Amino acid sequence: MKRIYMDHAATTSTDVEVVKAMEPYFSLKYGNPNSIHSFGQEAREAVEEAREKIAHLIGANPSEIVFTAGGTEADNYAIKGIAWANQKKGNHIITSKIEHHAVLHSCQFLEKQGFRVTYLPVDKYGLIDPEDVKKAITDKTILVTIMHANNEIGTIEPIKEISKVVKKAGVYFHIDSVQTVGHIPIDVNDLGVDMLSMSGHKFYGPNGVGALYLRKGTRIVNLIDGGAQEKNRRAGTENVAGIVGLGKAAELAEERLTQGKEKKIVRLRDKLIKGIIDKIENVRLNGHPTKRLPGNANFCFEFIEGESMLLSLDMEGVAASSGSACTSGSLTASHILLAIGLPPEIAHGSLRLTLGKDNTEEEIDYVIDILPGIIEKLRALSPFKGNWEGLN
Amino acid sequence: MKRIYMDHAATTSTDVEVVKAMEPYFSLKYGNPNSIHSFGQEAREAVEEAREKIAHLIGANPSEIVFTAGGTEADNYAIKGIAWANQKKGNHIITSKIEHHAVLHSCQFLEKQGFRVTYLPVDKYGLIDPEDVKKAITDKTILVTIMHANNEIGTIEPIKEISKVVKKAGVYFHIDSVQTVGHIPIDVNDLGVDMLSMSGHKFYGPNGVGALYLRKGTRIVNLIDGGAQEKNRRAGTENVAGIVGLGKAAELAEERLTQGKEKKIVRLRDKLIKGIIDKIENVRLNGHPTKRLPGNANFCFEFIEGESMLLSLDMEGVAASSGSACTSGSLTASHILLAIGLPPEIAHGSLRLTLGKDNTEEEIDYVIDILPGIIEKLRALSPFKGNWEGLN
Amino acid sequence: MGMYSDKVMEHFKNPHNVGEIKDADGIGEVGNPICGDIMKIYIKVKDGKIIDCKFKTFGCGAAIATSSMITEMVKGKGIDEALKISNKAVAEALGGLPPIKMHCSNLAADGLSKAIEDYKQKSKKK
Amino acid sequence: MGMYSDKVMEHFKNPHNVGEIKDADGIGEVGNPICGDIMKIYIKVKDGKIIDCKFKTFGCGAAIATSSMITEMVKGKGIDEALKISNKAVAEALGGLPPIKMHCSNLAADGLSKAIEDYKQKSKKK
Ligand SMILES: Cc1ncc(COP(=O)(O)O)c(C=O)c1O
Ligand SMILES: Cc1ncc(COP(=O)(O)O)c(C=O)c1O
Repeated sequence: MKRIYMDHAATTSTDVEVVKAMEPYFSLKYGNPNSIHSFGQEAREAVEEAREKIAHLIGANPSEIVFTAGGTEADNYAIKGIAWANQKKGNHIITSKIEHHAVLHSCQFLEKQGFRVTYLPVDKYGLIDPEDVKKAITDKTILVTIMHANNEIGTIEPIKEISKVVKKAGVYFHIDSVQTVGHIPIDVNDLGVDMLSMSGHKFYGPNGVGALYLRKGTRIVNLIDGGAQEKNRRAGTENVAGIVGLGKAAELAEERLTQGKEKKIVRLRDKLIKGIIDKIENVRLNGHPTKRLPGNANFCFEFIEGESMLLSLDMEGVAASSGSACTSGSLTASHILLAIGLPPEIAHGSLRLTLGKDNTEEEIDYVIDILPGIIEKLRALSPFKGNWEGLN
Repeated sequence: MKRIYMDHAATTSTDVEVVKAMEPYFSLKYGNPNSIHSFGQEAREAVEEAREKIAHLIGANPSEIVFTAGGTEADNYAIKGIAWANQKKGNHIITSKIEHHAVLHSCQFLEKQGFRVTYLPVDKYGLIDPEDVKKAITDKTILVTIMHANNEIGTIEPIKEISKVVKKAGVYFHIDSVQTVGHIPIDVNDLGVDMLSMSGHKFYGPNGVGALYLRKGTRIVNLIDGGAQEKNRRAGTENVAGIVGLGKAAELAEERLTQGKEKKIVRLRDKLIKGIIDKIENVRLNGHPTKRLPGNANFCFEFIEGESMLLSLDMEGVAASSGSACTSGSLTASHILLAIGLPPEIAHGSLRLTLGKDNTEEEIDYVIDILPGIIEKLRALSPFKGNWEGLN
Repeated sequence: MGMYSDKVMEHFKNPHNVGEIKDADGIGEVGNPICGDIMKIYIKVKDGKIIDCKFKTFGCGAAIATSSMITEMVKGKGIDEALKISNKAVAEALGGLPPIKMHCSNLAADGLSKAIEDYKQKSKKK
Repeated sequence: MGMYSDKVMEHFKNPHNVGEIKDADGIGEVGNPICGDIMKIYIKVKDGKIIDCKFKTFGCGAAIATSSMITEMVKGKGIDEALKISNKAVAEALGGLPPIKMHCSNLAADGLSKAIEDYKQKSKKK
């Protein structure tokens, strides 16, 4: 059976060119970049070259890039680091209700340490209102952290507009760009952000490596203490091969963006959305119709539950994801779907199909073809028929 | 020119078998282990298999292994996590003066947060006295963190003896085993420790991946918050390939240890030490003569400085390291060499040669052969001749 | 490979006894839409024996498979015997469930108990 | 490749003017053993011109190369001209130094200044 991967928001395959770039740094050029000898110096060069590529992709200066072990660490570092470094100035942080757990749980950790956090609401599309940010800022606010685009429903937030109100108030602004870096054009100066998190495995780089863009002059305390690596900003022997892979992934992403390759993905996504909405009843699209990530399609199918859809799709060779409780290891449906106003029983019936650079027209056709049958079969098992009657 | 690598304490090459084991998890089996579909499930299996191998190497239960991005993160997690989780019980931590910066700087971070830290002295060999640990414990002590073996001078600490006094006091005991895992036999129950840090790139695994052994029931707060990965103990999409590599490295290390392969390294090390001490004047061996890591040889050559030795050796194809200020990016000589009582000017003249599994007898002969000439040449440049006269 | 045992997947793929029993002697409903699981178990009883059992389930793979499994397990059993079937027994009959599913989606035996209770209530009234 | 420029490595490999001048007209010592750098610069002066310059250095590659470089730079220069040589100029003549070395091992010009000062003091006494 052909396997079709439509879960690119969860992780992407590592590009074969990326793997090729990494390979010499395992068993051949394996020096520690902090060593003076030639083994060390060749590793050091590779790390700095990668730093330049990452910086270039987002319009930053190489010295403003700090390598991390992924998006989660970058988020933790930005949020906790700013809080610890600026607590004399204030103890208030602003974020939204639809952030990734890496951000939400970092904020909750800080709440236990005595910080105060405002969780802004979103509209039915998942959009944050810059006016709400403005109203939430007090003289104790030290950080605003908002995601660039949502991992589940794909909505792209109005970062530039939010930046205006945040910068006017003289507050640090961090964005979680894990879902956008490499997928849409980004310029940190144009966006007006002080910090930006990214993660390699979301744009065809390796797992376990990411970066935090840290604008020059930003007051921050380390999350991971130890050696003097990364100019004393992030300790630990550098993941040389991983960093080289991240750099290569950035280079390839920049090429694709320059060539407008994401347009093909947008076209396939729109075809997928139309095909599903047209062929299936009691379905809704989640997220914004146009302000959304190129590859993201997210639906709720009423009267059935998400995991059962995933299993059924997997049996037909299609890899997808869902915001149902059962797929997250928690007991409640996705906080994101609840935040856009969906009742829990509907949120449990969500299906996320996220396309990548290698998905084909045929694959889209196949999914549009098989999905109606799957939904029908599962609905036949459901105690709800065309309405939620009987639901207490 | 043949290149000879004798800096295995800094980092090791990734074993080609490890790289082979990792390869499928980049571009083929690239799923996110948290995904329900088949791509995710095959990644999940690989992660759990690696966990079993790591656990087996150190006599732990797989559920007690938490993957991290390396030794530094594991140290930070253990120390900060225990401190935050147990601050109601007490605010006192005990460590030593010769710990790695990952431990020392984590402790210093906690001091800024209001914790109190005792830094125990060591004797001239770098040994910690269990009696000193006992005396330092108060009813406010919540953690003792001591390194298993020192990264610079190779001294192996009396962990079992220290454990006895720590456990008697009902205090958590963490050891930094970054330099020992895979190099000497380890059993966490025999040693009597609650936590143990390891790092892949120190035993022929990949960079950027490590683990913390966390004894069941240990009260700890997360360092990195976010998703529910690693049973809610360490967030972030798993570095699948890296974890698989770490597992394979553990498996190979266990094989070598079972076969007693480290004995060859000990023999070469002792030959190297004897050769150098016999042929060069005004040199001393640092660390304990027998209680030391199989691969570690560390010397001080008087009247010359470490970096100049490294450059000279590098010109002859030999990769080594030093505890001189110039090689660490700091302004003072290694805190470890100072802690064993060396005056700074002598500490600056240190040279560390750390052997690995692939070093040969010929390589040892070569180093013994060329080193006297290098030392002689550098001493000819030195204003000090056979004594430190004139040094103010 | 996969999070579920083969037996679970078998029942998920081809669930047994799906449907309602129009003139059921007992109906049991368990679950919670917040959790994403609602099971409805229908039984038909004759001479103290369960002669038919059907289900409808809104829920994950484990919820569907356990529902299907219990309908098989009870057929022909006396109601007292049927009451003894535990959620754990259902999971075991399926070759085990992932730990995370043991508490949340493994409710079919509770649904059956409720259906039997409902039957008992109804019989009393008669 | 490498942390140092080719020029630095050249001077490190084959340092110029190593040694002491027994009857030096001025000697300058800079550096700090705590830092791991001590330079001794010896000069011979004739008619206000530096006619010979030698060094001995305990220190890293940068310390040795800058010492070697300055001994080359000053030979034949008038002492006032020689005093104008800055540490920065020495680093530049070497094709640059790594940033971390700019402040700590780049002291040769200071050593030379001290040697010239020493010479001036001694000449006054004569
Ligand atoms: C929006 C967002 N933030 C953060 C993360 C965490 O990134 P990582 O898994 O690399 O730690 C993810 C993905 O998991 C994400 O989608
Ligand atoms: C004793 C010791 N602890 C901790 C570390 C840090 O490990 P890593 O570089 O993997 O973060 C090292 C090596 O750098 C070490 O030698």
